[in-house]
This record gives sequence, C-alpha cells and structure tokens, in this order.
Amino acid sequence: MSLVVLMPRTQTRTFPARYESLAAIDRFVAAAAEEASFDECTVYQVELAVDEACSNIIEHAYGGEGSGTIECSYRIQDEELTVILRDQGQPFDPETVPEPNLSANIQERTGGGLGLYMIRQIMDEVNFDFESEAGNVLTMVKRKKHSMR
Amino acid sequence: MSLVVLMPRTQTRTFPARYESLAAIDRFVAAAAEEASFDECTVYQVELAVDEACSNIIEHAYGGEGSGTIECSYRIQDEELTVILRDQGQPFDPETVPEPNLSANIQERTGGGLGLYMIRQIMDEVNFDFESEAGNVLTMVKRKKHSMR
Amino acid sequence: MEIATREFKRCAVIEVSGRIDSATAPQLAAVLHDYTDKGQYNLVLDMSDVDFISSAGLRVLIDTQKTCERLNRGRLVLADVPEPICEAFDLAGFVALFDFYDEVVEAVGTF
Amino acid sequence: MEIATREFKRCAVIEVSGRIDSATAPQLAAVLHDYTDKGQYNLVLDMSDVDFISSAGLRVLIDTQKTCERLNRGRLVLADVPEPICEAFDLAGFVALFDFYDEVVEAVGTF
Ligand SMILES: Nc1ncnc2c1ncn2[C@@H]1O[C@H](COP(=O)(O)OP(=O)(O)O)[C@@H](O)[C@H]1O
Ligand SMILES: Nc1ncnc2c1ncn2[C@@H]1O[C@H](COP(=O)(O)OP(=O)(O)O)[C@@H](O)[C@H]1O
Repeated sequence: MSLVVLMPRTQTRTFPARYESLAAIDRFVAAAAEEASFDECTVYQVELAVDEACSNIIEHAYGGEGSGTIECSYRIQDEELTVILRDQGQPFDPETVPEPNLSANIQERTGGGLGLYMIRQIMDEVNFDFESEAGNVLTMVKRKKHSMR
Repeated sequence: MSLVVLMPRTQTRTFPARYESLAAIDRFVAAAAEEASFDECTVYQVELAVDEACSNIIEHAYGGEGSGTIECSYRIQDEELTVILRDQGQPFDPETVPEPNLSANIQERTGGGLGLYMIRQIMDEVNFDFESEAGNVLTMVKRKKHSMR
Repeated sequence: MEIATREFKRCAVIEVSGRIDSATAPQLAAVLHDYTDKGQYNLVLDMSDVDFISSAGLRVLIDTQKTCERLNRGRLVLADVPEPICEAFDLAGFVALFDFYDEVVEAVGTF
Repeated sequence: MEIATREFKRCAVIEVSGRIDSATAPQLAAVLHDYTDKGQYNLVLDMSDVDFISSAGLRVLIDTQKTCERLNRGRLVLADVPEPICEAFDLAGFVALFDFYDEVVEAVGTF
C-alpha cells in the first residue's frame, strides 16, 4: 500500500434548523464522504447518520422547527471523515435512551428509536458533548474500510 | 416535389421451401423495403405479406416441407417495390378461397384463413399466375404512401 | 424465438422474443397448452421483444384465447405490443379479441 | 419527493421518487393512510427511484405494515429497493418485517 499523507481538508456551513434543510445538509456531507473516497453504500450510510442526527436536533433539541441553526463541519484526514454538528438547543443524556425494539414481530415494533441506534451502528466513533461553550456538540467519525485480501 | 428517376434495382435469391427459410426470406425482403425507404410499419407489413405467401407455398403448394424451392425476386423502381415469388408446387384457384371470419366473437373464429386476406390488405397489387413456364408466379406490388398535406 | 415464463399467484407471464412464424409457432403453442392443460387460464403474453408474428402465430393466440375464455374461466391478454405488430393485429381484427396493456405489470394487475 | 400511484385489481402500487426524510415522510404517510383508510391493505412500494430514506420514513413503513397485517388482511411489500437502502434496512432489522421483490411485477403478482 502506498502511503500518501494529505493535508486535512475542512469545511463548515450553517443551516436553519428546519426539516427542509436536511436535503442540503445531506448533500454537503455526502460530497465530503465522496471526497474521502468511501464506497457508494458507505457514503449513503454517512448521509443517513448525519440526517438522523440533524432530525433529532430539530425535533428533540429544538423541540420542533424554529429559529435555531445547525452548524455542520467536516474534516477529511488520511482515510477518516469527521463530522461535527453544533446546536443551541436542549442538552440530553444519551445514556438514558433505551435500545430500540428490533423484534421480527411487526406488532411489537414501535416505529421510533431507530435514529440513535443507526448512528451508532454506522459511525466508528460517536461523542456527545453538552459542556461546550459553543452549545451541544456531536462528533462522529467514519473510517474507510479496507477489504481483506 | 422533386422528381428523381432512378435505375430499377433488382435482386433474386432462391431458398429451400422449408419453414426455417422464412426468417432469411423475410430479412431479404425487409432489406428491400428499407431500400425503397418505406416507413417502419410498412416494412413490417411487406415482410408479413411475403412471409404469409411463402408459408402458403410451403404448406399448400408443396403440401409441407420437402425438397422444393422458393425463388424470391424484388425490383425497386421509383417509389414502388415489386416482390415476385416462384414455386413448382400445385396451382390453386384464389377465387375459390372464402373470406376469413373476422368476428369479434372469439368462439366463432377459426384460426385460419388470415394469410391471403392480410396479403391483399397490405399489398397494392396481388397477382397469381399459374400458366407460367417458370411454375406458379405470385407478383405483389407495394407503393410508398405520401402523407397528405 | 425464445420463451421465458414466470408464474404468479393468479396468472402466468409468457415472455417471447424473436420471431413467431410457421417455424416457431408450434413451440409457443406447446408452452401455452401446457398452461391451459394444467388449468391455468389467466395468461399474459409479454410481446415487448417479439420482432415478428405471422398468421401462424395469430392462430395460436386465437386457439389459446378460445380455450381460456370458455366458461369464463380466464383470458389471454397481450402486453407491451410493438407498434408495427399492433397495426398488423388491426388488419386481422385482433383488437376486439384481446385486452392490450402497455406494461406487463398492468396486465398482471388485472387478474 | 414525488409520489405516483396505480391501482390494480388486488393491490395498489405506490411509486416514490427522491428523498423520504423528516420533511417529506408525512406526505408518504398521507398517501398510504388514504389506502388503508379505504380498506386497501395490499400495497406495493416501488422504491426504484428512492434516493434516500431516513428513520422518519422507516417509521411510516412500520406503521403502515402494522395496519396492513392486522387480522391477516393484507401486507405492504417493497419492490426494487436500491442496494444502499437495502443495507440500511438491514441495520434497522427490516428484512424480517417486509417481503422484498426485485421487480414491481413480481410484487403485484403475489397478490
Ligand atoms: N439531539 C437530541 N436532543 C435531545 N434529545 C435527543 C437528541 N437525539 C436523541 N434524543 C433522544 O433520544 C431518543 C431516541 O432518538 P432516536 O433514536 O433518534 O429516535 P426517535 O427520534 O425516533 O425517538 C429521542 O426520542 C430523544 O428523547
Ligand atoms: N400458394 C398456395 N397454394 C395452394 N393453395 C393455397 C396457396 N395459398 C393459399 N392457398 C389456399 O388458400 C387458403 C387460405 O390461405 P390463407 O389465407 O393463407 O390461410 P391458411 O393458410 O391459414 O388456410 C388455404 O387454406 C389454401 O387452401
């Protein structure tokens, strides 16, 4: 494997905390994941994780669509993509969130609770920080998988 | 309308009187119809008329697949395609062939008798000659339709 | 001519490609009769890849339709028929005898 | 997101294109509820042109499936699901909850 050390590339954009922003946020992050040369399914999953996190910020941190914002930054270094989301909404304790019911019996299923679960399934690191001066900070890292050979 | 007088183009080929020959005969005639610059549906219909005529020669004139042949010639002149089919099978009297039943009631339909009917529907001239030294001769003419304007 | 078949809950789809002429019509007849013999009278003929059909093929379709429609037990419908073949069907008075569908999924959806 | 629907004899096909996210999922829910409200519990979701579906969309599908399967009166099936969406469905344990079909015609053909 040839090792190429690249300068980190970073970018930041701020979006209104509204559901209509999700498509633009997803495009912004998907472009970053493509730049990090992730495969199609990984790009999709990173987009999904960020969409879930932003939907939660709007729905739960801000308590619905309103006047807040979501600041989205990413950094690509080597083969790692870091996405950071910042908001000024209510903090919460992720530890208290129960695991979703993944039963194969449809009538036992509750439709909700899948967002946080999928974020953790998809991303290699997920860290919430509610102490920051900058508001709530969610940092998610995705590393490129190399196929075994 | 500009009038271009072209030399007639003619070609002749002989095929074994077997159903497997139909695809090759049809291709031969379809190429001629395309050369005569007929539109797609007209090319298809000329191909259909010739296929029906050749199927009849094999089935009825020769009484089935055997050792006979079908000689197929065409001539393109101006905007007219003439196709001539020759065989050495039994002659017949086209005048005695009844019109097919085209009833909209399926149970009254007999599957047969459509071939000759469609040949006459499609071609502008259809002439049988059983007096010829060359055997039975079927001459069919198709003229290019011009859209009214 | 090539024939591929798919069986669904309420009908079978017969997908024919190439030429249906005096040489090949017996093959198509055999496949259709297999279905009607075992009591499947709801049939969709997917004609999207048919290049040519002569009266030998039309006869097979008429015979099959007669069998299917008897006692109101089913019908043969035609899907995705190419334009030149449509026009030729018109010459043979076929439009009154069959239901035509633009897409196979619509044909399957009527059974 | 755009939604097109087609009604067949035994099922309805809902063809969605674009994104199913928190902004658009309510629209899809409305269309699906229209069907279940009028007693149509056999539904095919044609996903061939869906670019993205988040958990907001998954929730709509789960809720609809619950309604459809109650009393064994029907089911919602998924057709032509793009590969990345398939993998995401896997994460959410969706494979056990829905029947998946490669083509819409197969999905329609099971009803
Ligand atoms: N950014 C957030 N701010 C506040 N609460 C959150 C946030 N993200 C998640 N939560 C809490 O975690 C729960 C689970 O979230 P999630 O798995 O996305 O499912 P859902 O949003 O469907 O409930 C939410 O119901 C909410 O109580
Ligand atoms: N070339 C031919 N030689 C002898 N008889 C023919 C020929 N063409 C047609 N016929 C007679 O005309 C009838 C009608 O022909 P056609 O309309 O093609 O329908 P089919 O072949 O299905 O009977 C045939 O049954 C046959 O008796």
